Amino acid sequence: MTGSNTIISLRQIKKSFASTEVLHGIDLDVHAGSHTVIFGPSGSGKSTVLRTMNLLEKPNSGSICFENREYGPGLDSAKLERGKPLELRRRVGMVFQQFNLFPHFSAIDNIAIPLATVTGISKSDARERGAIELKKVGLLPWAASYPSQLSGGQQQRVAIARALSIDPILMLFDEPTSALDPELVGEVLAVMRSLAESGMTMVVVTHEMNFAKEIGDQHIFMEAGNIVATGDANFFDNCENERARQFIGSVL
Amino acid sequence: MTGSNTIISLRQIKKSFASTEVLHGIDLDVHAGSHTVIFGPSGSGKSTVLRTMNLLEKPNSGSICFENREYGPGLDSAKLERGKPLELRRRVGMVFQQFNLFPHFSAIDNIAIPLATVTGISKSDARERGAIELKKVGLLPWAASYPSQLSGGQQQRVAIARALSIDPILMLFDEPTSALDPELVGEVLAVMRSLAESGMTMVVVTHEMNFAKEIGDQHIFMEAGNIVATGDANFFDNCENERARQFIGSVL
Amino acid sequence: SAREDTSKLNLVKPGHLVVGMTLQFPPQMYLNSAKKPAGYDYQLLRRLARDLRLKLEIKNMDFGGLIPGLVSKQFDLVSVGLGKNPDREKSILYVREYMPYSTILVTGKGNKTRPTVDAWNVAGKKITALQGSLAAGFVKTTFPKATLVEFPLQDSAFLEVVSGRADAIVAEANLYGFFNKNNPGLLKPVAMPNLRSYFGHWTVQLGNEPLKTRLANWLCEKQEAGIVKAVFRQQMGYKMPDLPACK
Amino acid sequence: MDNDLRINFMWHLIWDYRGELIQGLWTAVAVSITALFLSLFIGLVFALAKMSRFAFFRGLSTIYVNIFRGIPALVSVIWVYFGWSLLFGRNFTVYQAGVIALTLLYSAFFSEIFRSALQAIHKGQREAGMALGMTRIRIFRSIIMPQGLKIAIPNIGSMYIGMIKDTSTFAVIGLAEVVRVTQTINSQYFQPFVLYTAAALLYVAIAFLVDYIFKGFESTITYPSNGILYRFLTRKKRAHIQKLVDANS
Amino acid sequence: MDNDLRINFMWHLIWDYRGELIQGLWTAVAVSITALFLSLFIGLVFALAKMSRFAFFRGLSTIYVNIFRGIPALVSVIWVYFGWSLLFGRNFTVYQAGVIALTLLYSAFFSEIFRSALQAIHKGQREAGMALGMTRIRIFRSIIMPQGLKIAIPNIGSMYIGMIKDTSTFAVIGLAEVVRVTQTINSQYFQPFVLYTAAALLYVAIAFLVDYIFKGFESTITYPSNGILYRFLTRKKRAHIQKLVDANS
Ligand SMILES: Nc1ncnc2c1ncn2[C@@H]1O[C@H](COP(=O)(O)OP(=O)(O)OP(=O)(O)O)[C@@H](O)[C@H]1O
Ligand SMILES: Nc1ncnc2c1ncn2[C@@H]1O[C@H](COP(=O)(O)OP(=O)(O)OP(=O)(O)O)[C@@H](O)[C@H]1O
Ligand SMILES: [Mg+2]
Ligand SMILES: [Mg+2]
Repeated sequence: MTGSNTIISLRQIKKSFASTEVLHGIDLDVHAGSHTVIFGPSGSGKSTVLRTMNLLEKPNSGSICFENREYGPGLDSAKLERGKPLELRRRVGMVFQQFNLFPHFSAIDNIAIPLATVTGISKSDARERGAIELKKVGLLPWAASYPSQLSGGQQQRVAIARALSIDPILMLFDEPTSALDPELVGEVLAVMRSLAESGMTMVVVTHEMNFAKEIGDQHIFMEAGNIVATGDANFFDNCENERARQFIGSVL
Repeated sequence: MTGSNTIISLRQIKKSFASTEVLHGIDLDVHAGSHTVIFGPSGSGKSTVLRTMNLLEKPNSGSICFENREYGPGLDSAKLERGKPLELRRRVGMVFQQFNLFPHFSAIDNIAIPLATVTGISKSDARERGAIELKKVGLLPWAASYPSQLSGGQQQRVAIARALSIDPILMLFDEPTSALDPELVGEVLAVMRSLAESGMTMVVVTHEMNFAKEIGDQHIFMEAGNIVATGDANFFDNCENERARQFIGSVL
Repeated sequence: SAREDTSKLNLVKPGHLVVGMTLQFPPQMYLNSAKKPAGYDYQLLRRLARDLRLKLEIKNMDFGGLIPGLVSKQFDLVSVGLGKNPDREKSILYVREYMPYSTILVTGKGNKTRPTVDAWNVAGKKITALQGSLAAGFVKTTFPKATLVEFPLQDSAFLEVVSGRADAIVAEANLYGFFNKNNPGLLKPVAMPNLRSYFGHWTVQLGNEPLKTRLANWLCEKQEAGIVKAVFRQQMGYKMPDLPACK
Repeated sequence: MDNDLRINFMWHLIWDYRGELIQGLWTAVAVSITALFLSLFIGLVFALAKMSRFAFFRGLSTIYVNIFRGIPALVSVIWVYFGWSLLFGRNFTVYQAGVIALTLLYSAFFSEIFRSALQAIHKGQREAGMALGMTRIRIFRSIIMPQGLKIAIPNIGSMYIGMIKDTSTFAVIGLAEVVRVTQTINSQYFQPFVLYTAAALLYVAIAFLVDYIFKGFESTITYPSNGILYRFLTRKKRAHIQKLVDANS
Repeated sequence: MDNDLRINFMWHLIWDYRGELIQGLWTAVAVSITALFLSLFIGLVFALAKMSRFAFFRGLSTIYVNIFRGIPALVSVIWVYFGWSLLFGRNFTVYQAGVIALTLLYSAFFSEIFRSALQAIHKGQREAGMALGMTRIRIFRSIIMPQGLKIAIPNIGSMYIGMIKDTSTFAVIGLAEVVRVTQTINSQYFQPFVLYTAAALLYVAIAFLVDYIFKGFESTITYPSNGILYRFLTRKKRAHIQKLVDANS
């Protein structure tokens, strides 16, 4: 069911809030080292798909396969061992639109405290790792600063460093730049770009079409809870789906 | 000092918060029917300039001339009669980045209640005017909706209708689209565009460079509390200031 | 008879006699089933007001409010059977004795302590009393080795014994009688002679000598005419011990 | 201690004296409601003082709040009822003294509640009003206060329950509220449990009721509201808006 | 009315009995502090119950809160001290009964305070913890609770002042706190104004002190904090971070 190089695959994922179904059966494979971009109008279900991938949302039906484990309600055909959500989440990093840094921890502790509790290493070791991650995103000098003392772009870079600290094999980004001042977008995209170049598998929901075009090798256009168009790296240049073309036009 | 067709002019405006000076002496003339665009990096003082224009910020020194009245601390050279802030504000409309609709009033009452208290007309007359303004921005069917029931784009259009209801001769916009989902930006820009076409005098702070280029006939680039470059409608194509060119590049 | 001149009596409200009391001690003073003041104190006050041609006005409140009320000139008189001590006399003015009390020692039904002062005056015995009452004073003087615990509400002091936390209570005999009538079989009086008898007083505001004199005279007059005794007998249901003689 | 101690619970007393008990509850409610309105008003004044530009008013408000927040109700009512009369020769009735004492204490609490509620209103609301040319007073009345009130209402409800409870202290000046009524009945029967239970039940019942009323009030001024009361109160306005929509479209 | 009616204010009593008064204050503080910790704990449990997935726990919490919020301290302590003993034959000491009664009442209030504070934490915080693979308990302990506590602290401070004041009611079971001490002295001298003034002063003083302590505590756990206490407590951590920064750059 999952190809040898498939990291995560969604099968027939349906999700309802209260009595409204917002995902109507999503199928999606993410290959190792690939960069998947999800875009589409507001409310189409992009975030919900992404959140389903690390089980922040529990699907009502369908199955998620990740590292030979099955999650979610599952399908009859599936034969894999079932996994616990924590196992999956400890291998998947996520970056949110609103950063969601912990305001009561300094930048380095935003990385170190979760890392220590999740991996069981000492706080002091976790801080050493934190320093390394902060350095990668160029924020080592701000290690002792609290989120409220950082600019939006800096906060999002800390959030990325934090997500990377648990050594994920898959990174999820949900509109990582849309809460930023236009000028600060660049610094975050730069970090994401170098992450993509380093071979990290990424799924990105974004409205930054230029960036999407540049890094994306799998493009997913969603509308009203369905994937209505998919394509490879050339999707933007020769997209056949009219709605997708129209949407790209309005946002670009 | 002010040309015959000058609606508002700022002279040597300085403004400090606590002990930090954030505007270092701004001079700016806005002509009737013109569309002034202010842009520049975050923190450069764009909002402060705009807010000074309707005296939401009181300058520490310098003078504002509007309709033959002088506001602010004033300059020695000025000879005009002094005006009261309320007089100015009742002739100037302002639209904020965060919309700032009143959450406890329906869309029509967001327009009608302030209108009634400011002009002294009856609530019922004010609602009639409200209905007309809502129609102009295409929101008449939502007259009874509360802000929380409207999308961001709709809220901002109500905010514009509200500002227009007091018959301003000058409209100020402070990043009116930057709190909106990319897809909703269009509908607000469309309203602003038709307002510009109708001949309204406008001062707009925005990062939407395409829009700015399209409607702007006076461009102001600010940095660190100073106006460092100004230009006419062709500014974007033949701007000589390097910092401004660089900034436009990063945002476009 | 000619209308008496009460203008020298420093009354709070001319023509009225305002009395503070706590109508929670039947049969001495209480609210009857018609919610009207009743009891020995009230009957005495009624006669007093009639003789002085004053309109009687009762202010009924918790004991805690009576002295503040008197001191702050809200009432002319407090009628609650206050016991006298030298410290209190620095703050209020005592009129004279009108209410005889006898305090008894009351213990739990099953208590086996011998009925002698010595058997009760030992360390470790816990004896309760109404806070600030003369009964509390007697515990201090009669059973100095025992532990005194005072309660602001009379029923708390009884219940402390009922719940077994305290060994006994010193209380006025008629209050015990009343408690026992409503909660029979929980407590029993120790068969010791009355610990002490004392008299409760009317009190007026410090410095109001004219009122004190007038009231004291009236009480003496009625006492000598046997009227006080008769009212007591009728209201309290038993014979009144002799009040101190009038000079 | 003996184990055969039987207490004779005369539960029928609650029924026998229902009239007095309800009357006591009514007294408690009457005093506390009067005090509620007064202390809301005074609390608002001190909240505004605390947010004033003038250090003098801010200081005054701080002192007032800290003093009256700290004083127990018992001490407060004794001072008002007896102390005032002692110092100034002016006598308050029991009812007045209860209202004043409660008002002093709770205006201090309400001042803090209002202050935090008003400060929670985003400053963009005030600025939007100013930009439309509204006067400061108008902005406060139409924009800030209605929104602040909504935030404050749940806390006001809690505090009001506290006010009702505090009236029980006023037995000391002879206010015939629930606890004093039960004490009076108790003095005839020595049935403290039965009677204090009755008191507790009445207080709990009124607490539930107050909670219910305030929740209803809150939902009425929540926007958009589906409360029946809201729909009833705004039916004219809504009809008018509908007419305008129809006429213009 | 004649002016020769004298009032004899024996102010020296305050000084004469300073030992007893301070002792009474100490008792009030001791009882209320014990009750504070207990009711914070129980309040937190009921707050979590109220936010539980299970309707049963939510219902239980609602009932508990509404009942104990409504009962006056006087009634509560009489039930705990006397009622419990009569019904179950188990005697609490005065101190225990005071602590239990206060805990019952205030755990209900704290439950509401915690609930609103915890609900004020943006759900993104919990999600960020989950996305990092933290367990629910860890997220609560390290992320939600520290932030919730900070929001709750000013309200806890106010409530604690209320708790100290409510101990004054426990005079009825003989707890020797300030009001009872003043009543005892008063029954000897009949000097209510002097003594109640002393009580009021002590209460106000302690209210100021509590306010000061809670403000200090709040500023210590504010982030980033410049409080001396904060800097002292975190000096090792900050030195460690500095070392790491230096080593890596
Ligand atoms: N927790 C929730 N409860 C109820 N409805 C929800 C919830 N989360 C999302 N929805 C609804 O599900 C639908 C899809 O939402 P989702 O957030 O996935 O869209 P999106 O494509 O990410 O939109 P956006 O671009 O605005 O972020 C929307 O209609 C939304 O209102
Ligand atoms: N109320 C205030 N108090 C203190 N400093 C302020 C205040 N408002 C603005 N400033 C400071 O004044 C400077 C100019 O701010 P302003 O908001 O005008 O910038 P801006 O160009 O509008 O930036 P942005 O693009 O982020 O909106 C900034 O350094 C800002 O921190
Ligand atoms: Mg989304
Ligand atoms: Mg700005």
